[in-house]
Amino acid sequence: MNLTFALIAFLILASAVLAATRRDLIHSALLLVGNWLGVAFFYLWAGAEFVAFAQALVYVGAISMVVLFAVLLTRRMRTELPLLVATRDRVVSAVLGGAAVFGVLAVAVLRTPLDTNPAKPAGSVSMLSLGQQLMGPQAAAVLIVGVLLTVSLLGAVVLASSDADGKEGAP
Amino acid sequence: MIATLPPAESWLERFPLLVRDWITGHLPESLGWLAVSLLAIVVILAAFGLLFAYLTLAERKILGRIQNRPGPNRTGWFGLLQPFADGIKAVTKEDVVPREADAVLHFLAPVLLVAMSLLGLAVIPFGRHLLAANLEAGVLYFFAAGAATELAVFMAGWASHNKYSLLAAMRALAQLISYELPLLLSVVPVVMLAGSLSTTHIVDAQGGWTFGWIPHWHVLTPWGFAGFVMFMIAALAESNRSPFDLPEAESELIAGHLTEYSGFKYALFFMAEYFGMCGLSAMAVTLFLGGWQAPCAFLEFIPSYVWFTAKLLTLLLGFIWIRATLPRLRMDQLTRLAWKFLVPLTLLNLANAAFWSLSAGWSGPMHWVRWAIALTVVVGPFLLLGRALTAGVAPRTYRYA
Amino acid sequence: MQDLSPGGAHVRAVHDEFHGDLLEVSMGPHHPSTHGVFRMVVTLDGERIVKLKPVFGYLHRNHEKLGEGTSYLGSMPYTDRLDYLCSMTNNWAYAVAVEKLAGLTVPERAEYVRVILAELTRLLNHTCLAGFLMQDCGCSGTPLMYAFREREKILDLFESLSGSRMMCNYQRFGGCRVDPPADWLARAQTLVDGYTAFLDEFEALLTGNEIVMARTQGVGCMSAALAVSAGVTGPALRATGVAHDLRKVDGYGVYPRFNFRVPLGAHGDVYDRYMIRVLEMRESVGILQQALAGLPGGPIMNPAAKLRGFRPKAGEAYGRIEGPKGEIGFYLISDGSPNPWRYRVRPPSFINLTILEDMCLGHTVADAVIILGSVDIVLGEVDR
Amino acid sequence: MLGSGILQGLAVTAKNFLGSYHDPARYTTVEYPEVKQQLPEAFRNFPFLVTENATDPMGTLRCVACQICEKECPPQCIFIEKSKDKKPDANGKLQIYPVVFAIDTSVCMSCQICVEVCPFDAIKMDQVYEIATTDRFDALLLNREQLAKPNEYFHQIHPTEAAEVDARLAADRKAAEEKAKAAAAAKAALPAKPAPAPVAKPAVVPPPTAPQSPGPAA
Repeated sequence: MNLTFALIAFLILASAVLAATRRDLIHSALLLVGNWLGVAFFYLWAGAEFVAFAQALVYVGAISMVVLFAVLLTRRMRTELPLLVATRDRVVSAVLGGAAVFGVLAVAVLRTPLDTNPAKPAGSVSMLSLGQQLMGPQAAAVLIVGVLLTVSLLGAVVLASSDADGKEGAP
Repeated sequence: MIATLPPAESWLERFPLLVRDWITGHLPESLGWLAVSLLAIVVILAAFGLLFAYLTLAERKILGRIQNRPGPNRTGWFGLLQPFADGIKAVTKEDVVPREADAVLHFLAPVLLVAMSLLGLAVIPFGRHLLAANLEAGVLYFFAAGAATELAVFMAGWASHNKYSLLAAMRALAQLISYELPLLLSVVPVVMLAGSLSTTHIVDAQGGWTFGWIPHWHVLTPWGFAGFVMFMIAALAESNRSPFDLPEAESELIAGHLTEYSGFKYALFFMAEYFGMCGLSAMAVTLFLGGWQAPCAFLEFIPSYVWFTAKLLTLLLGFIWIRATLPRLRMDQLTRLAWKFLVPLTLLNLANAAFWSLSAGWSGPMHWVRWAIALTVVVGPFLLLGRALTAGVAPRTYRYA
Repeated sequence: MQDLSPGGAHVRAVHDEFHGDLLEVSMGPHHPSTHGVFRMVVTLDGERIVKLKPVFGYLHRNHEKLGEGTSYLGSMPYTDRLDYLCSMTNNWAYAVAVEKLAGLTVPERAEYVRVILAELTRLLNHTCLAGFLMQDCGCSGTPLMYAFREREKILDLFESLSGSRMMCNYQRFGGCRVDPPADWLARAQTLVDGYTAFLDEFEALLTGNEIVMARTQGVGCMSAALAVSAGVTGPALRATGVAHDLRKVDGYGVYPRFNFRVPLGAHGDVYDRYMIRVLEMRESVGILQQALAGLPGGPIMNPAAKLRGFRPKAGEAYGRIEGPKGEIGFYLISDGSPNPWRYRVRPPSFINLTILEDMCLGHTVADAVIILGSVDIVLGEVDR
Repeated sequence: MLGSGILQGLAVTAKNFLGSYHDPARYTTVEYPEVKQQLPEAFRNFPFLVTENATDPMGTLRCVACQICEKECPPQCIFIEKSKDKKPDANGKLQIYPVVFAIDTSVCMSCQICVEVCPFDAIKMDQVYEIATTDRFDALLLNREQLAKPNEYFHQIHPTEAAEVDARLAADRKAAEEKAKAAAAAKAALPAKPAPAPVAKPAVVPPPTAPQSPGPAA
């Protein structure tokens, strides 16, 4: 099983590194999709079937489209993309930003009380219990996330429609 | 299995299992699981490969007959060897890759497309005992596997470096964003009522008959019928079939994302389109048409996989029939149909299904009230939203000079 | 990349920083829905058209210059090849011009036969056009095949009368080449009797179809003023509500004897153009019934007409008729020699096509295809 | 209601699907190489030269190389070279004959004008349509040997017109004989007008009551 894990880790890391270094935005976006797929494989490997499929469905199926759409709609094809010089400031700020995100995530993971007793492997979480958890104890979190997404969606609609009013005359 | 099991299953019903056991019986115990998996893969590939081959022929024949012409009839008896002639032609044709194309993506797109459209078939229960992978989240898996198909269409369009293909790629993206949502939302009521994402449970939940001849299929309930129709509309869009074949659009974009493909890669796209069509139809059968369940109690002697195949073929013929009849929608009309019509209706349908589930205990005259309410929730919004959608579009009367 | 040259005054500012790059797509000459070798250079903003430049001439074959070097009779088969769907009406328009030039009269029977053939041609052309239009809309061939099924029946009639399905070369100066025999007339009667049923079925397939209506209504609108100023004729003009039908205006031939109406549209969009054609077909069926019923006897050719050594006196003439696509006219100047000194065609589809950009601006690529389809062009006539 | 038009359309296509199995008015396809459509008598495709006698085609061509068709042919696809000498035709009369008579079928548009202008009924429209060759140059340039086809063939493909032409030619011949006889006998009487007016010829179908009547102007 460790070999599988190593392969998945390699897939995730390699696609991430490649995505970050590609000059072609579309390639980067597609590599990002590969990365997300790798994460989905990881979930599958870890036994979280539902989360894995949800990850694939949402990220590979939908988010990737949004990213690609955004890339295409900015209308800068790869030939016109200026070659950005990797200055020291850029490198430092990128590393700092990445480290900060990593730090937050690491602290969050480490501070969560997890049962890591290898003698007693956690039984696979059934979807029913997952749903009950989300609708019961965690309902507040779900609601807040939902409201946040709705607000951002509405904001996007408002932004887009104000543009459309002036520009689009045809049916 | 619920109480729908006949007391003793006929040997026809168990026939696939017997064959499987006979084959695996020749192998050592340790290789058994591998053999079973491989067997499932081989059977699905062979069965759907053949179905694909003859579906192309059937489509051309039926399209021909609908258009009052014979269709392919030169290769073999009634043109029955036509798919193989087409296959040989596709394989032996030169594979042209434009110099400017993104060679890697250009190659990957058809491969990814076929792979992804095949994956979904693993969770379809083709018969009482015919299921490749019984996953707890089977329905979710199916849609997760199918989600990447439009991504492949986008890759094909973008990698071709052709203006028409690029337009097709944009259309593919917009179409996917629009139709993934109604497709999933129309499935949610089924999952809600079955209380499970497992395809076997969903089929089992539709077992049994009232009076022995009215099956308990979801399609025979108001919410189920609405869900089925909306699922099929979204499925047409998902599988890029007419009237939603906008990425391909031969009269506008020549062949869209396929413009720069030839030979075997083109055949792969074709194959993927039919696999996708088969997969979505099979899912529709599973979710709404009772899967492999027989329509009447006395018809149970016919094996379950025959029933499944019959239902699947009926839906596929529906795809062909619709293709022969309807013109193509425009991109903005397509997205409008999705967002202003299908999404609200699927959401309402969700509420309708919830009501149906809660009112399951109503009996006597309340039974009729239940039906009346559920029908109103289906028909009312359909009429209202339909009127809003087709506002300003109506048959006209003309004056004469 | 984008020029704001003449004709682009109504184009929205192309250099719009916010909108960034525009995509210039060359649709045609090898495009499945440009109806031949026609090219549209389309500038797209997303899928929306901000500029459209029609490019003609891929099928130019010197028709008018050839006409000046060929005898009057020799140009007749060439007119078949202008609008190759409507050779009968092309023949007639040319014959009208030459008859005017030479002062020939046409026997009554020939006039009736001409009306019958012209209305059959109208049926043929409009049926095909509707089929092509729906093909452009994305139907998988079904309306087109139905249209062609009926067209074949009309072409069979043409073939058994004139010897050729499309290149009929049937009209002559002062009459018609062949007198239609009784069994031919009976076959024509059968076809005409069955045509309304076909139209009903065709309309059931398309006219009320929500997708067809959504695709065609409000698309490619043409105002009556624009249509008149651009010289648009035929169903495209009548779809804008202008009552201009040469069969009524000129009353040429024996048309004044028939009772028929001219349908008029109100919006001038693709749907109106389609519907006007369908309604015109129904009127044509009525004309055909009347013409077949009232067909008189007598000679089919004016005996004074000469075939060899035909030399009209010096002068000029313009003959026009209401072809299925609009006013098809021939302008001839004779200097008394066997060839016309000047030979000029007024092709309806070319002139109707000149305002293509005005109809397409602001619509999408998909619309441009059906707008082009609804104009009803035949490239043989556009490029000549 | 939304969808009613679509359902109506589906009904039409279903009707046509079923109709294509039993209704010949719908299913009009003729499966070409096996089944060939009955050609109408008027059908025309490429000209041929009429010979009176199948055993001696070059000796009995009706063509007298008058070159009218060459002049009138709109795409100018006919090439004729007159003979220097004269040979007796089918009637025994001495005539100029074409040494070269070639039609470039890659140029010919089958317009029938050569047939209409020919005063001797020497060139007629054929009905061949399977004319594909592997050589697009020489094989499409037909010389007089390839163009010559006997009068019986003309009778086969255009029976009505051929009968009418034969009747007219017989009448002409008779008139000519009478004229010659009269000329020999009296040399004074004015005989009937010899040649028919060309405009009269295209009347392919004679009135049903008189199937073998000569042209109206004869």
